[in-house]
Amino acid sequence: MASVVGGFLAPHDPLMFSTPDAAPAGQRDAVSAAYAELGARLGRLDPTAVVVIGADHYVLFGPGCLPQYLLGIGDVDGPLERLPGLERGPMPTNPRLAEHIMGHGREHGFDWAVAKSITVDHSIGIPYALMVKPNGAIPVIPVYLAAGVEPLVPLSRAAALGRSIREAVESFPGDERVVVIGSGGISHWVGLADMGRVNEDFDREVIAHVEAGDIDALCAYGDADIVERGGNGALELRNFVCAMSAVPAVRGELVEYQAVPAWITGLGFLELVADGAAVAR
Amino acid sequence: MASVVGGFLAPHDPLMFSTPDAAPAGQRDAVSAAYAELGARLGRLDPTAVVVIGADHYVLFGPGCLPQYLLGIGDVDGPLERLPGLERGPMPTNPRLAEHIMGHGREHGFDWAVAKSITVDHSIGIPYALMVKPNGAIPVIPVYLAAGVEPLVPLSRAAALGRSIREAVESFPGDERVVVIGSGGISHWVGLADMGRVNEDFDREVIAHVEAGDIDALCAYGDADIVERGGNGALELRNFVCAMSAVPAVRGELVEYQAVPAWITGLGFLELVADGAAVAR
Amino acid sequence: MSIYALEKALFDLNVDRPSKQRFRDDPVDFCSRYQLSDDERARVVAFDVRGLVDLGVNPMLTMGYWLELEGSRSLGGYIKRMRAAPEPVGGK
Amino acid sequence: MSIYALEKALFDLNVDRPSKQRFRDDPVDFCSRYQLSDDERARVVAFDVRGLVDLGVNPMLTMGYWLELEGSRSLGGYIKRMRAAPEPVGGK
Ligand SMILES: [Fe+3]
Ligand SMILES: [Fe+3]
Repeated sequence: MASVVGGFLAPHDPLMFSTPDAAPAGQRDAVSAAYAELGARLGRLDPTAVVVIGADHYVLFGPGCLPQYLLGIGDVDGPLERLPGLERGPMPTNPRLAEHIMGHGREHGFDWAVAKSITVDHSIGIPYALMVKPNGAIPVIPVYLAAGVEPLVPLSRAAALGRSIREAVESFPGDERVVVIGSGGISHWVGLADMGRVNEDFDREVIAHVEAGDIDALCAYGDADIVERGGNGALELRNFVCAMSAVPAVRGELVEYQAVPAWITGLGFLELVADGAAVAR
Repeated sequence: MASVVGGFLAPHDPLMFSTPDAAPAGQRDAVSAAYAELGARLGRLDPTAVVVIGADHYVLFGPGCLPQYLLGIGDVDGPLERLPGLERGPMPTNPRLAEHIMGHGREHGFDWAVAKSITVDHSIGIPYALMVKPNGAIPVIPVYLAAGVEPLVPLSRAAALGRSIREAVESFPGDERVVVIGSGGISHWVGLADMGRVNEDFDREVIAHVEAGDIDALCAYGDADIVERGGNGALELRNFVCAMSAVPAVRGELVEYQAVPAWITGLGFLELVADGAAVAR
Repeated sequence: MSIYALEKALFDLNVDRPSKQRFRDDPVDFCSRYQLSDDERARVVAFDVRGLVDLGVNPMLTMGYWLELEGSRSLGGYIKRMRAAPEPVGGK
Repeated sequence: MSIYALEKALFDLNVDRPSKQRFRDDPVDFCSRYQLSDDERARVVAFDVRGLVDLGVNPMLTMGYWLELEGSRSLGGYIKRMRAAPEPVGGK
């Protein structure tokens, strides 16, 4: 039976690429090591496909069509942004599995918008480059949630969507082993006057909820409260609860946390461990 | 209480504007008179807002983001296409009502994609120009269904969405009188070798179902059957069932039908009469 | 290679002004920006709309790019082309 | 006139190459293509990102257009501008 065998939460901070030297060497090294560790753990899960849940930063979808959530069912390439050290190009795909997730969702009340061709942005391109690609040509299935552009998808709906992804995978004929990555920073103020502020208290609180697998606690945050304490960037918590909900009986394991004001973000790296499964190590 | 006070089904054939003289004068006159009659009936319903349900013709939404259904909640202008005799410009809107339809829908399982600014295409621009605008500055709320670009929204889902629009209107504080227009040709083959064929038998069958208010019969058509008998353009039946479902206890009244091969389309003009209400005449 | 690449190329030719100009200037070069097979590229360049629809391209896209870019820009010409056999171009 | 017109103008400046060029050539003329008030237009032309965010524009758009088009193209400059008071431009 196809199943979701695990997942990860990881940031997608473009400043790691555009101004790598702005951060202290210790933090830089810790962040590099964290991506490498997550990538290694991902490889040991031996996935046949990776669903990466990103957030549009108002560059992919314009004011003429803003979807609540979107699935890439066809060609995928990217990332859109030209960032030093980040290669741009086509990514391997699994259209049959992607179409199955679409169809299963639509039969169960999730009217996925879809992309037949998509050039993903850095929110999918960075975790793909640092965690997936080093493990070989594993197909990627991109998902975008309305996490940065109003009207936002509600946290509870993001969680329901994650469950739908899991149920879809579990009803797919075959032996797919699917890993889900929720892509997002924790506290960060993007384009606001507080840009550069990081709120470690908030970040640690979020991390504790992830470790406990407490999706309900995360869904209980109000958006105004998130923006107040974690900045508009922390609205990407949607991607976390969606990914967590896709992993059966999830609990989180913290791999690394770095508060990096120079990169304007609290960076959390977690593995989402399925069921009572042993942590892949 | 706000309510849906009635509706209409009308075509949006651009050839009426680009090659008016291709059709025989008798048909041309009948079609003009039908739009005028529908416009007059619409005016007598004294609407405060008009929801127009159109179909993307693969010019508004690209392969990077194809929504199942979309609502215009902000600025509206158009039409996009430059057609002789069809003015282009901003249209009056009612953002509060549009946002209410969005919010109500999302609370009830309809995850509307939205447009904050949209330049509508001819599928909304033509009925607007010929039926709404002559009655003054009545706000328009554009809806788009995936009726021409795969993956299509299922007919039954289009019907459910229409019911959701009705329930949303009925829960809106105030005295709005909403009219719903389902925009679409009946049989037409768009861009296919059979372009120019019209299947009057199929068209009359569809019209009979509309007259009877038999949404279930319309939803029972398979897409392959629709394309076989009515062409790919007849997939716009989605717009019909959505509009019908938005009108309480609907029955249809045929105002005009013209099979016009020169304009490649079977053109049906119907009023959707609400409840046991007297036909506005 | 993929119906999606073909559909993206034709969508761009329908709605994107710079893409239309690039195609007018050099259709083969325009096509090189998409992951098309030789056969697919040849059909796009030759306005083989019948062959493209047979491959699965949405006919609104083939009609739109014909009307925008084919020499005659005529609907009659398009229908005639649709009713003829597809071009027997080969290639991978 | 409408936050949506403002957001559309800034979105186009973020992603659309011809729009960027038009803005570089003549920012007032670029703005004339959108239904903006005099005050809104003045803030767009003056890169008054703080004022625009206060009006409700998504800050990813203000940041993006600053980095694409403002002379310095620097994030530090953007943050400094965000922390200053908005321009006191008037107009309807
Ligand atoms: Fe982000
Ligand atoms: Fe149509």
